Amino acid sequence: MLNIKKALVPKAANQKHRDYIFQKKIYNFTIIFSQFFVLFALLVLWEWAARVGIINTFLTSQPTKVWNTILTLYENSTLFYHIRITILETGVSFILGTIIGTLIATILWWWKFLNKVMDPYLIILNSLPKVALGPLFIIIFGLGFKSIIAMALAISVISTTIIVLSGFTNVDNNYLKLVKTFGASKYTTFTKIILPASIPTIASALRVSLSLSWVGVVVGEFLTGRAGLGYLAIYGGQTYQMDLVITSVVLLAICSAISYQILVFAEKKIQKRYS
Amino acid sequence: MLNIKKALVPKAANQKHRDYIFQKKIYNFTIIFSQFFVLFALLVLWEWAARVGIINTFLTSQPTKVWNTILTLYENSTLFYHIRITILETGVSFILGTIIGTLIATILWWWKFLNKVMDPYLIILNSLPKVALGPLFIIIFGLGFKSIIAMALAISVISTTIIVLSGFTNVDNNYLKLVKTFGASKYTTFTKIILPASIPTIASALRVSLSLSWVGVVVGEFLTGRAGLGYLAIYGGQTYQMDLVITSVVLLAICSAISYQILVFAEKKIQKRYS
Amino acid sequence: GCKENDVESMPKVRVSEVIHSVFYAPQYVALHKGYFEDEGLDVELAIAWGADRGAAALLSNSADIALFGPEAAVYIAREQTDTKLVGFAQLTQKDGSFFLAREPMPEFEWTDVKGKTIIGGRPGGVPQMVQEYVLYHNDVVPHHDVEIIQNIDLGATAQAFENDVGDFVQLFEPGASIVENTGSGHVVASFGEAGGDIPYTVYHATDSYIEENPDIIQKFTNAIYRAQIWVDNHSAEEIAEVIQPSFAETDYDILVSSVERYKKQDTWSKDPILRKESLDKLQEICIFSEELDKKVPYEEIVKTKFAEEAVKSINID
Amino acid sequence: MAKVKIKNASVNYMGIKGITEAVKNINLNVNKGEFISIVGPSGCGKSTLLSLIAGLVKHTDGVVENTFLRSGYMFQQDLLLPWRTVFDNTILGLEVSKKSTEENKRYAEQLLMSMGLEDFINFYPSELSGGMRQRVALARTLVLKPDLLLLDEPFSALDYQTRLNMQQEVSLKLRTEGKTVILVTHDISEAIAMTDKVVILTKRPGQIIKTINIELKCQLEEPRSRRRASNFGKYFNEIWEVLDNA
Amino acid sequence: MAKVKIKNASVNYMGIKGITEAVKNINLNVNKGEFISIVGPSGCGKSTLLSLIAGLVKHTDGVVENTFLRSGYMFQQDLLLPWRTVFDNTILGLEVSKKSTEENKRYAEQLLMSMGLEDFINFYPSELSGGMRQRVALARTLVLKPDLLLLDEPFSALDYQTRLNMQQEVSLKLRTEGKTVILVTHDISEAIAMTDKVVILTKRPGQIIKTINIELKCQLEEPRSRRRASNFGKYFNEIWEVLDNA
Ligand SMILES: Nc1ncnc2c1ncn2[C@@H]1O[C@H](COP(=O)(O)OP(=O)(O)OP(=O)(O)O)[C@@H](O)[C@H]1O
Ligand SMILES: Nc1ncnc2c1ncn2[C@@H]1O[C@H](COP(=O)(O)OP(=O)(O)OP(=O)(O)O)[C@@H](O)[C@H]1O
Ligand SMILES: [Mg+2]
Ligand SMILES: [Mg+2]
Repeated sequence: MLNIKKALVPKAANQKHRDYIFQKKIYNFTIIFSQFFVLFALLVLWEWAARVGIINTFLTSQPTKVWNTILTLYENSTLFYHIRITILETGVSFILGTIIGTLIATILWWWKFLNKVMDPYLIILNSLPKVALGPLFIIIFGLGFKSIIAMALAISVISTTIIVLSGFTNVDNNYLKLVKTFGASKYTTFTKIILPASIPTIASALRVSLSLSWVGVVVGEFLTGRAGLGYLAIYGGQTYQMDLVITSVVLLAICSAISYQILVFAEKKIQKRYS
Repeated sequence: MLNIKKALVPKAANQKHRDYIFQKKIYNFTIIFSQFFVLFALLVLWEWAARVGIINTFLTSQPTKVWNTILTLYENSTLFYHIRITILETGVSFILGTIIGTLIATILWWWKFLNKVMDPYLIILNSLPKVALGPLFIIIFGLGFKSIIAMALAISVISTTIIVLSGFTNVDNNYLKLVKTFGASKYTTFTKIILPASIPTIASALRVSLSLSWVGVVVGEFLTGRAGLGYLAIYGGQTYQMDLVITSVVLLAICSAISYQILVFAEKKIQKRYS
Repeated sequence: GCKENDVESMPKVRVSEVIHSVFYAPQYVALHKGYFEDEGLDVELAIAWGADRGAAALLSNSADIALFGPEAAVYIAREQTDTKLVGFAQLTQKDGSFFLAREPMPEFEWTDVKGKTIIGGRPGGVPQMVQEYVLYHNDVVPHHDVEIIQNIDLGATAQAFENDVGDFVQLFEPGASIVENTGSGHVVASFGEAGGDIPYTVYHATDSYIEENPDIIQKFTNAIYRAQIWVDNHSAEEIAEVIQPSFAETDYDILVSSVERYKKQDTWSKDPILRKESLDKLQEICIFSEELDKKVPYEEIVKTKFAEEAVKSINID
Repeated sequence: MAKVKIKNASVNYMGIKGITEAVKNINLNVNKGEFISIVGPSGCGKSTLLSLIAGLVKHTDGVVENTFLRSGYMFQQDLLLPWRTVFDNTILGLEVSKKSTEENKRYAEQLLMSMGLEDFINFYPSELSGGMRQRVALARTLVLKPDLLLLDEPFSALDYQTRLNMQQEVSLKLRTEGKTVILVTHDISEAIAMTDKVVILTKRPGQIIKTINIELKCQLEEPRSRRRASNFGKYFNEIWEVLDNA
Repeated sequence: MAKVKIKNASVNYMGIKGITEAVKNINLNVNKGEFISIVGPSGCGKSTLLSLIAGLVKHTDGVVENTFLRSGYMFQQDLLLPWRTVFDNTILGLEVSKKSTEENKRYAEQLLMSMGLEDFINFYPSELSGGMRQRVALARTLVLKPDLLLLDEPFSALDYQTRLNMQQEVSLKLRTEGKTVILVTHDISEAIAMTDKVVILTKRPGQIIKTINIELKCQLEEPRSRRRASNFGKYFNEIWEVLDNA
């Protein structure tokens, strides 16, 4: 027992500390184990229920079928094609959404009067269910890529603007007083203080913007996609291939979770530097 | 001039103060005026462009047509019927969503191990574009009310949980230390400190929950509504009646903006008491 | 004659329709003229917004009876065998969509579309398959002689056409009437006429439900048959008047013109019997579009017993 | 007889990356009625030492005995719950430890009155000044009738004037009630003005470097007159030098 | 010759609900090289008075003249920008006022070195202790070569020991450079230890109630030895009493 501990915890200040670290490690291991166990149990339960016939696989598919669908897509070499399309669309709308949102926020910060005038409209636009506007986008932006991006932007830009603007206005007033004693212009104040001081807020706006971009792209592909995971889902539904629907949902979940994690990681680095 | 000022600003400490208040009032009036003006100008422009034929009213409708549609709906006595249905659904999912979210957050706060195990799943669920799950809800909850509520909950519960849980865990540790010196149990700590101290966070979670409930109900009605503003929008879309689509979008925007304002008002009251 | 109805315990029947459309006029007639009530049924209508979801509603037992095209039952019979969806009463016997061009073309020939662009429906959907079938049998090879846009949501095809996308568009009512009203499109052909008789929309239930509730199915079929008779014997205006409550949001004139158009081309079945020839034709169309490899036996997905019984017991007055 | 006896006690905090030695080799006795203060650089383990005496943390080595019946804590922040009135805040400890009897509630009222808060009983904390809030915090502590009071920089969040006044008030109150007090502070003059014995800790790991008994030449045992004592400055410099070289 | 001359000056803040009289009837002259402190209850308008002198707020009545070339401000918080290094923080004022010449940058480096920060020039503020951060804030102010320094409770956010050390350092630095200083503080002993004249304000609206010239019996003009002066306690009590009755 002692040797196992020593092997697992080579570095420790003393025996008590080793016990402590050992317990921590066991605890962490139990957590990770449980996480995998939950996943595994769900999959097994699903598969079992499907095989025994408790659930109708035509409706809910089953893990092995989903896996086979993924393999088939891979062999068709369409798997990464669809994933790439959706990621590309999401990436473009995410970046555009963040830039546009920050720009609008900048304008509203600069021109307070406009800010006040636009205030109720921002609230209305924010609470407007943008999904209902789908057909309008097709009219304005035509079919395909542009409409999808427009849908995603419609969904993400206002939220981004509101968060970034609140970041701008919440910058500690004392910083503004400080640069005022140096005789700073509005432009200098913005570039030297407001913008860098808001980077943590902008970083957290990114999270919202990212998840809304995913939603927007999926809705956009429902509307007028020719490829991508959202298209796969709606095509699967149209042709009664629930396997395909579930597969694309699973793939979407994986992609968006990964992108989210990357963002959180980047955000932590930024937060560390900027606050 | 002086008399006008006196009439408009009856109470002021002295002449300078009166000038100051007068200017403030003028400024505020200008803002409100501009807000109405923007609205009015947009409507006039829209109507004009439609009449002159710059835009195709089949695609974009026009203000007078929207107004007529509202009147027609009112005369059919279906206007308030649809509004009522949507508000009812939103209300139910908002209340349920908040309760369920808070309950889950409570469980996760209480049982830290579960919290850690569920952590990655919460992230995945949160970043999953729930719109894609629509067909699954129909299978599980059937057509109509239950599926709509399920859709709205799917969209709002995880966010609510995450915000409320972060509220719970961000309660000032010193409060916990304080009740620990009184020998408080976990239950007492939760009811006397954690829960009331998180009320401001919960209140701000409500805002997110509300706007997600609106989105969820609209998406749900798209999916399987028989009535309600979301139904009107999709029905209008399927039957190429853009007037109806725009009308329902406008009504939705108004309803959700009003509900949002009510919430913000209530929130301010709460914030005042609890922080 | 009608059976006695028991007002105390009217069985509740959850019926789901694919979309909410004038295309299903007899159903609304049955509803508003009280035929379901007469039969002693408490019908609750829900909208599935898609045939796939209508089928899913049956399979997941969230609807008792669902109205959709039998192709869904065919696909499901192909995919799995434990639960079968069985069609027992046919509502429409023709495709309900129309073909619109930008200019009036009184001398329209299908070959006129060669080299042009058509806004179609989603791949795998029946309207799209019928379109391809009709084109092919009129010497136009789909996707080869003509470009077909398929990635537009059903709710946005008319708008896209209005917005100068494509040369032709396939539209259902009231879309066709509305687009004609704006003057930017003109109906040049009807897929109902061109495609011939196919079982376009049919009431389905699971085989187990039919087995357990033959009474309900019979009563339901009776009500539908009575409505079909009524519709056949009345003018478009009269029909529009009756179904208006279900289409409160639609302009009355548009409603009349839509009904008129459907009526003129015999869209609605005269009786609820789903005949073998027409199902075969539908399956051929599916096979043609490569969505199906071989036909599913007629008996497996159709039961005409109730429809025949209805036709026998109800006299045309 | 010493009621708190600490012998060679150390406290280590465990962490994955290593052990933090917070305090080390502490030897300290506290008798009934004593007023002791602990000063030392920030992060040297002063709060840890208080927690050790209160039994909130466990010692890693040595012996710790505390035979006081009940100890009451007072923190730097007042930690009043903003959603409770002054009175409800005062009886929080009673509620939590299930002692909110009528009698105890009356005692809470008396305490508040004795601190000049009778008009504010139904006010909310946000309606009070900093000094009043800290007084409510003291009442909340005293209502549980502790015989040992552990004060962890109780006045450092107050502004200067209020701080001086609160030192005066609290000191008088606790001395008349015959409590035993251990006060942690950064403020050397506060330590001298309020307590009779100053324990000076080194940087972390905190060890007792020197204990100074304060014997001021003043008429009254209250901070205000103690500050006027002619040997106040001498003690100040003595402690300052020890701290500066610690 | 007085370089700052304030005669019967008042400052009112306008609000929709009413006027806030911040300071009223202020008469104050400041000569070159003087070290003056302003004490008063919180919210009495001390910061307003500093802003008035710096020209950041306008007086409602009276006359305000300031013939110093340039005044430098130092605040309670250090207000270092967390995303800039120590050096970049120091030259913030230079950058903003478009004076970041090579020469001035060298001067910034020299200043940092003279404050013992040479090893931390490329560190980020989060890597520094509170005292070091406040030193950087001082360097940032001094690099613009102000002849008048306005210090608004510059040390009150620091812990006690650091505060005493900073008083010492800053006082020495500013006296050797021959600056003029106006220090706002709550801390009476800080005022006595650092400045030669203490101006006491009443509650809001702040009016000057008394001005006390400090003449300490000590060898060196530095806070540490000033604190040891035998008449330190006398001044403390005098100011305390004025404040307490204000
Ligand atoms: N729960 C804990 N876990 C790990 N380390 C801790 C914990 N509490 C305190 N420490 C560390 O122990 C040391 C002593 O902390 P303590 O709070 O007792 O110091 P202190 O003298 O009260 O400090 P301050 O003057 O800032 O109040 C510090 O370095 C601190 O970081
Ligand atoms: N910009 C402003 N607008 C309106 N009122 C203000 C403004 N700035 C300060 N005040 C008010 O003027 C009074 C004096 O403020 P000031 O900040 O000068 O006081 P102070 O003595 O520095 O306070 P403290 O001790 O808290 O630093 C306060 O009552 C404050 O609320
Ligand atoms: Mg401490
Ligand atoms: Mg101030």
